[in-house]
Amino acid sequence: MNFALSPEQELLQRGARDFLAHQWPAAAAHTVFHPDHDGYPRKLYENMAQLGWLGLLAPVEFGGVGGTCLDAALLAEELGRAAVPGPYLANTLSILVLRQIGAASVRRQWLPLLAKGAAVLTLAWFEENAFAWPFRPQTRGSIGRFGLRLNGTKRFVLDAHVADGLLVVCTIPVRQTRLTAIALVPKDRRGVTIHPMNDVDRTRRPCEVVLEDVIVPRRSVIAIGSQAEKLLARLQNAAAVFLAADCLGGAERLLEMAVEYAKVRYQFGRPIGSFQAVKHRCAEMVAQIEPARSLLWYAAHAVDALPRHATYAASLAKGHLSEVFSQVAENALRVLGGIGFTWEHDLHIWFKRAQWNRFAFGSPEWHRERVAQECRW
Amino acid sequence: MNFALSPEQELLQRGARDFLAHQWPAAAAHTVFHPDHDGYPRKLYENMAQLGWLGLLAPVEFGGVGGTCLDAALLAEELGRAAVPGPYLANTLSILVLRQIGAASVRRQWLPLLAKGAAVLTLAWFEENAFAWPFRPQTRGSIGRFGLRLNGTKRFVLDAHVADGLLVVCTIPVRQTRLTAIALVPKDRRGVTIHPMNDVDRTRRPCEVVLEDVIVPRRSVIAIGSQAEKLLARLQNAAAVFLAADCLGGAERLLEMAVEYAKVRYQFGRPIGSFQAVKHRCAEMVAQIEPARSLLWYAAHAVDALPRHATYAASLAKGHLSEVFSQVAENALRVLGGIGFTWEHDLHIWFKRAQWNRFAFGSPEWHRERVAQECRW
Amino acid sequence: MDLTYPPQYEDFRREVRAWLRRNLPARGHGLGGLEYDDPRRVERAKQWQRKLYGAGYVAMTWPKEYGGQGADVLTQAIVHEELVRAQAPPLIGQMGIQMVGPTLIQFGSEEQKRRFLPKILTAEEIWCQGYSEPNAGSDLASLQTRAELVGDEFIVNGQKIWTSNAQFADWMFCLVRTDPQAPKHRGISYLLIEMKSPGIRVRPLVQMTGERGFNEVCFENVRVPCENLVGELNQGWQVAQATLLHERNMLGAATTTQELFARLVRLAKLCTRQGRPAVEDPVVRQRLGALAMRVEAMRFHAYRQLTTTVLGRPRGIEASVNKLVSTELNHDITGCALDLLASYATQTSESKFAVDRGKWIREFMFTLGMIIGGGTSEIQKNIIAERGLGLPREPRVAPG
Amino acid sequence: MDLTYPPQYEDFRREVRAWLRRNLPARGHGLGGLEYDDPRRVERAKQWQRKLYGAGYVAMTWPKEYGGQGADVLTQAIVHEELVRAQAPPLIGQMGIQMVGPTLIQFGSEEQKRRFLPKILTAEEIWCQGYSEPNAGSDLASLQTRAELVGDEFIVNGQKIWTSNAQFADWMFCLVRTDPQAPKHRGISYLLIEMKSPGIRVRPLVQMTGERGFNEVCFENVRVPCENLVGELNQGWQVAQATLLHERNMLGAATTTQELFARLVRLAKLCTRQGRPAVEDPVVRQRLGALAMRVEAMRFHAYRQLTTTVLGRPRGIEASVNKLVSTELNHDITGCALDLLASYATQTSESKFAVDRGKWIREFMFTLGMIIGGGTSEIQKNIIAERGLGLPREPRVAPG
Repeated sequence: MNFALSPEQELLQRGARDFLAHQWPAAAAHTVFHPDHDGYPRKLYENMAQLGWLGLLAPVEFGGVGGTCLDAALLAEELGRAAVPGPYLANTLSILVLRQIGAASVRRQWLPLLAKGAAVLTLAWFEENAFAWPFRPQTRGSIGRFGLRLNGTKRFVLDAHVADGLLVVCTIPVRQTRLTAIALVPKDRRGVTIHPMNDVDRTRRPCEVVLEDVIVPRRSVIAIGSQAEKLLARLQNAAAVFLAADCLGGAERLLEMAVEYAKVRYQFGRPIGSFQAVKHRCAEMVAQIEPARSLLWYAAHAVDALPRHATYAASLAKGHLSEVFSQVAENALRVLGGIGFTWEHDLHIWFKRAQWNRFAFGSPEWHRERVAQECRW
Repeated sequence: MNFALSPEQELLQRGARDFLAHQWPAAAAHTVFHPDHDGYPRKLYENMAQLGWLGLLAPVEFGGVGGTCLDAALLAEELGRAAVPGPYLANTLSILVLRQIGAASVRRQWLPLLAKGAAVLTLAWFEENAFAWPFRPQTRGSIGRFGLRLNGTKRFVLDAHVADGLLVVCTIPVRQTRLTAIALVPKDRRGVTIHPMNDVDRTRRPCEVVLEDVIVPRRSVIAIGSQAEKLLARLQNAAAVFLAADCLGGAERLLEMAVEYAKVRYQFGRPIGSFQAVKHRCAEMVAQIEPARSLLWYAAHAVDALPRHATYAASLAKGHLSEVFSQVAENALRVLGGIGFTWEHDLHIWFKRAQWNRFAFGSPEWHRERVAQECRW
Repeated sequence: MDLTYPPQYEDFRREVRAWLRRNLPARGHGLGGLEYDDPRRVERAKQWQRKLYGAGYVAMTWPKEYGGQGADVLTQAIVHEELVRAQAPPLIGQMGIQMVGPTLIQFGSEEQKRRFLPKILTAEEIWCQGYSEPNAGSDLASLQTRAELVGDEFIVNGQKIWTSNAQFADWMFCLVRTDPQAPKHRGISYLLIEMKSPGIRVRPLVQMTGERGFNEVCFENVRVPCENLVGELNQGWQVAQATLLHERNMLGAATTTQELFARLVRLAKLCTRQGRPAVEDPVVRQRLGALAMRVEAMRFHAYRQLTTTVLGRPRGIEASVNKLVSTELNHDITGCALDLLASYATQTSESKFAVDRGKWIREFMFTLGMIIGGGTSEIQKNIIAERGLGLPREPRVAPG
Repeated sequence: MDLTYPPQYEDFRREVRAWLRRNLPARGHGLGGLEYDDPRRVERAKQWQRKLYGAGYVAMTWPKEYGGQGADVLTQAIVHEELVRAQAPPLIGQMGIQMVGPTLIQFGSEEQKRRFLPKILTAEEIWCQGYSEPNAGSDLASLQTRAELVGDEFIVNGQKIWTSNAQFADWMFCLVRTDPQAPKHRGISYLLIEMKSPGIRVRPLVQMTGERGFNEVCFENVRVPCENLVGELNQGWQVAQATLLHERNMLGAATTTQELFARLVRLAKLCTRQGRPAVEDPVVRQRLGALAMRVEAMRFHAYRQLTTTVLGRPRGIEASVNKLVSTELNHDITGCALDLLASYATQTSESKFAVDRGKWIREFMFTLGMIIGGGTSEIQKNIIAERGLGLPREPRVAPG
């Protein structure tokens, strides 16, 4: 029984916090709200790659660190705390796919690139229904003379506009039925069109990807049937945990903002933090955040090591932490008042991230229902 | 457009408040928690009868006042404020039944008695499923040589232990089908057994009534078929409104208690009401109670005068006010702290009444769903 | 109790409705209160108010001699209700009509009334409010903008913030400190300042929604003739308080909330869950039902207050209850909408994937701004508890 | 991160479980903490603690020389977990074991340790807590019960309230004012008072649940030998604070909450809605799901704290977070149960119509009492904000 981070994990987290405080201060996060910014701060990503963060989950033989989901969640928490934009999540989830497939050539080709930040891969997974599982893709592949032909419309594809390749979830006809498959599609392939899905959270860049008679070689299918489905199920849990971690980091950042302000803002001759209306609001945030952190650790650990509990734990964590993050965002704004409502202030960056996080990879409501199902209620 | 009480209504309400402050102070309400008290303070009821309250809804020609449901709701609010026990609600609902039926002899026999408080009638309406509508009674009547034979088990029959008669909701076979009917059964009839349903709210006395081969004359059926069903539907709305009014009165009383205490209780050298934790809690109660009062007035008025809106309005009012009452009860206890948690203090009387009110005649959840249905969502 | 309007009022309502059908600017009129950046929009908004005024529908309760109709509250309420129902654009002269106008009617000199009131109605002169300062938000009475009486002029120095519409307003009604020695509530005066005066600098602030609307306004030796003082010198706090208690158009607010809720219900019918309309989901129904109860409570509460106003009874702390209840409720309605939209909730108005043109997320933020602005929910609770319930104020702070 | 226990601990857990199977008092044992009115029940409760102590399962972390086992925190945690899982009756000597015992170990003289600690474990001496007073609740430090040192005795006068178990306790650990001139936190001492002392009067208070348990305790010239002072004179506040920071058996609390929640789920399977188990109703599932998240967060938070204790890291404000979170959560669980039971929710234990013997409504009230007692949620929030976040305290009140 040792429910604590290892010294290495604590080091990773502390290091990430320090690094991002310097390399990605709030002022940097503001820049992605400029209309011309593509949401991918390459310089930052180069440094992140050097620190091994981009390859955290990639196997060592491909230039990665071979870390655990708990490691990645701790890093995700810090990225959330700093509101880091860009394809970190897209890449990390892609690595989780690639590290579990059989096709050695694909692994050899892509994993080192991803680990060193020299390429971006993203999952073209969801469609009109967004993050609603159980998910039957409408995107269809058919095998013909020239290879695999893909047709369909993908939505909420993270950072597709800066990606080099797409991991397209589709169905492929096999005998009488259609099997779920994942196909790797280079983005510059003819028939691939990308539309941005403008989100108020400019630190995130979901896209629509339309596939019209896109043709790729047959060997682009990197997983099929039950293998693909198991992989996606696992991915879903990992994504939920990473999002939950991001929520935790964001909530902490907002709490800090609120507390700092409450100490220095004077009204009625006193710091506003001496008024119980403000003081208790801040205390409630603490009382929400601290137990939620423990829940997140458990969920990340479950994804790593307790497969039978992973779905349950991931839903607990994502459902709860995204709710906590939205509530903390709301409360922080109430503490900051007018100043927090301005574009100039940092708060809105996290406030908007909280809204995106709330729904991405399953809303609180959706996860509560999934908890009920996992408990066989 | 005149959304206000008439001078007479204001007089009724103010009069009732003054009268009950003297005739039924909290000390009196405490007495019904004595194990031997039957929950029917007859002396109080004699005075209430003299004031015309018991016959408020009875037609003038039967010794009543011929009042409206809004009048009765205003009175119910005051009874709630004073936590008056006894068969007021049972009688009032029975009067609403009797004043709408055809059988002149029954009306002549019972209405004057009810109006002067010389008899108690109660509705034996619900069964195991409590207040869950739509409601198909399982209690069955059959017409035989000796009259109507009744078999079944009724629950949540208010004050049956002190009633003289029961208005039993049952089904009666007519041709191929069974019709809903209401039969008046004297309580001393053979085969009627009454079991108290001990409730933490000792100001209310629901009972179970078991009917085993109870035989009454055929003319005991005072309403049948669609007439009975319409009558019960209307009754349901009226009951919901009276309960909502009771909630309003109770919530006001608790708010007063909390505010009084917050002014005189000193901690840390200040009245606790000067701390925002307490102060804002009290303000929130006001902000809940005041708009809810307007909603109640509307609902009572709708039951009187806007039949197409009555169900919608009654559900809005009961659902909302019972929720407000429970929340106010919770908040008042938090303001009062330890002292409010004792048996000696008045608070628990209303706290428990709030719990009973929450569920009687439909829970908040049930009414929310009914609002949805009425809106055809 | 009577929820019907007398026949002449119903006739009037039909008249208003017919007029609106003919005269309402087309949808997407771009006349929303916070989109006045563009001078052409400001001009169009002024035209709209002028048109409405021409029809006799603006500030109907004001005395005839100052351009009003001397109408009763019910008539005015009907107009408010119909304007909201028709989704008419807000009035650009709102601040003048609701805030400074009634103040002048109550406290202004005859000259002030004649000079200012008519142009408020015709939108010839647009007003903004100079109350908040960087260090005087919730604690408004600690404001520091100074006005020194020199000769027959006040010399104003200081800074105001969160000033809506300052970028195009012609006048500001402003609270300034005229006696720095007096206790803080007793050294404030209520001044009318022409925005074209030399020494005024307006800096727009962008809100978290990305929209402009708020401004910082700086005063550097701005000269204001002493005739522009409203009420007595150093009595400005009392003047401003009285305005806050003026009729707050509760019915308009309630109708706005009803419309917002109606839009939510439409959204719930449009969105799907597991392939069925969301409105059929029991969880959604519970939430809508609970909101409906609060929406309807607010509506009938408005009727009650309307009646109270008609009957001339005291209003008490109702303005605070209304502000608290309505802003929190509006925000909760928008929060429910986000949950219905789920992953599409955060799509902006520029996105082709946005539902209802991205309004819900914008209003989710905007309604939170309304909770914060104009006296936060906490300030309203203080008022309700202290003035309404007689709970003790915060004790004075011991020095040191 | 490792959620398994080392093999020797798992062996130990099996041992505890087996022992409990053999020795647990029968259900309906009447040993609930608040039902000790009957002297026979008190006796049976003492027997139960003695038995448990005999097996080596009480206060295992205490040093061996005072009757403990010198065991590690993990071992103790396993016992706590198993006791809750087995629904074992609470220990009648709880206050001694959790509060005064650890205080004596930290601050007591050698004589005090030898004199008192062993009898705490064997339930030979039952302790109660004399902290709150009628005018010192949330503001505990303003307590007024006086103790004057006269010769080698303290003479105690005053009144305590909300004293659980005073009706049968043998000893009270008590905060008394020994220097009325000093600032309020600095004139308090921590005293051990024998309940049989002449001049003590105990008056039981009935709770809103109808149960006894709390008492008022009056002191009239009660003589207490000065050896019964714990720590230094006038240092009682620091002594008491240190005890509050002692391990609060978070795992026990988390396990209790888990058990309560498991009972709620069973109830949801039992109750019906529209003829189907309530647990199938989407609205109920949402509510259970939301509670499950909080319950599990608390559980893993307890594991985290357990690990922190094992590793000897600082605990900080966790006691306050735990108290706030666990009591509010327990209350919300019972509130959900009432909604499931609907009209049957309020049936008392005497009613044959009661589900689960009327426990839910009793616990709904009881859990609200737990929110209020032992430092209200508001007090915990003050502590979290002031000590944890460094937010400023309430300013001192200006005189007058």
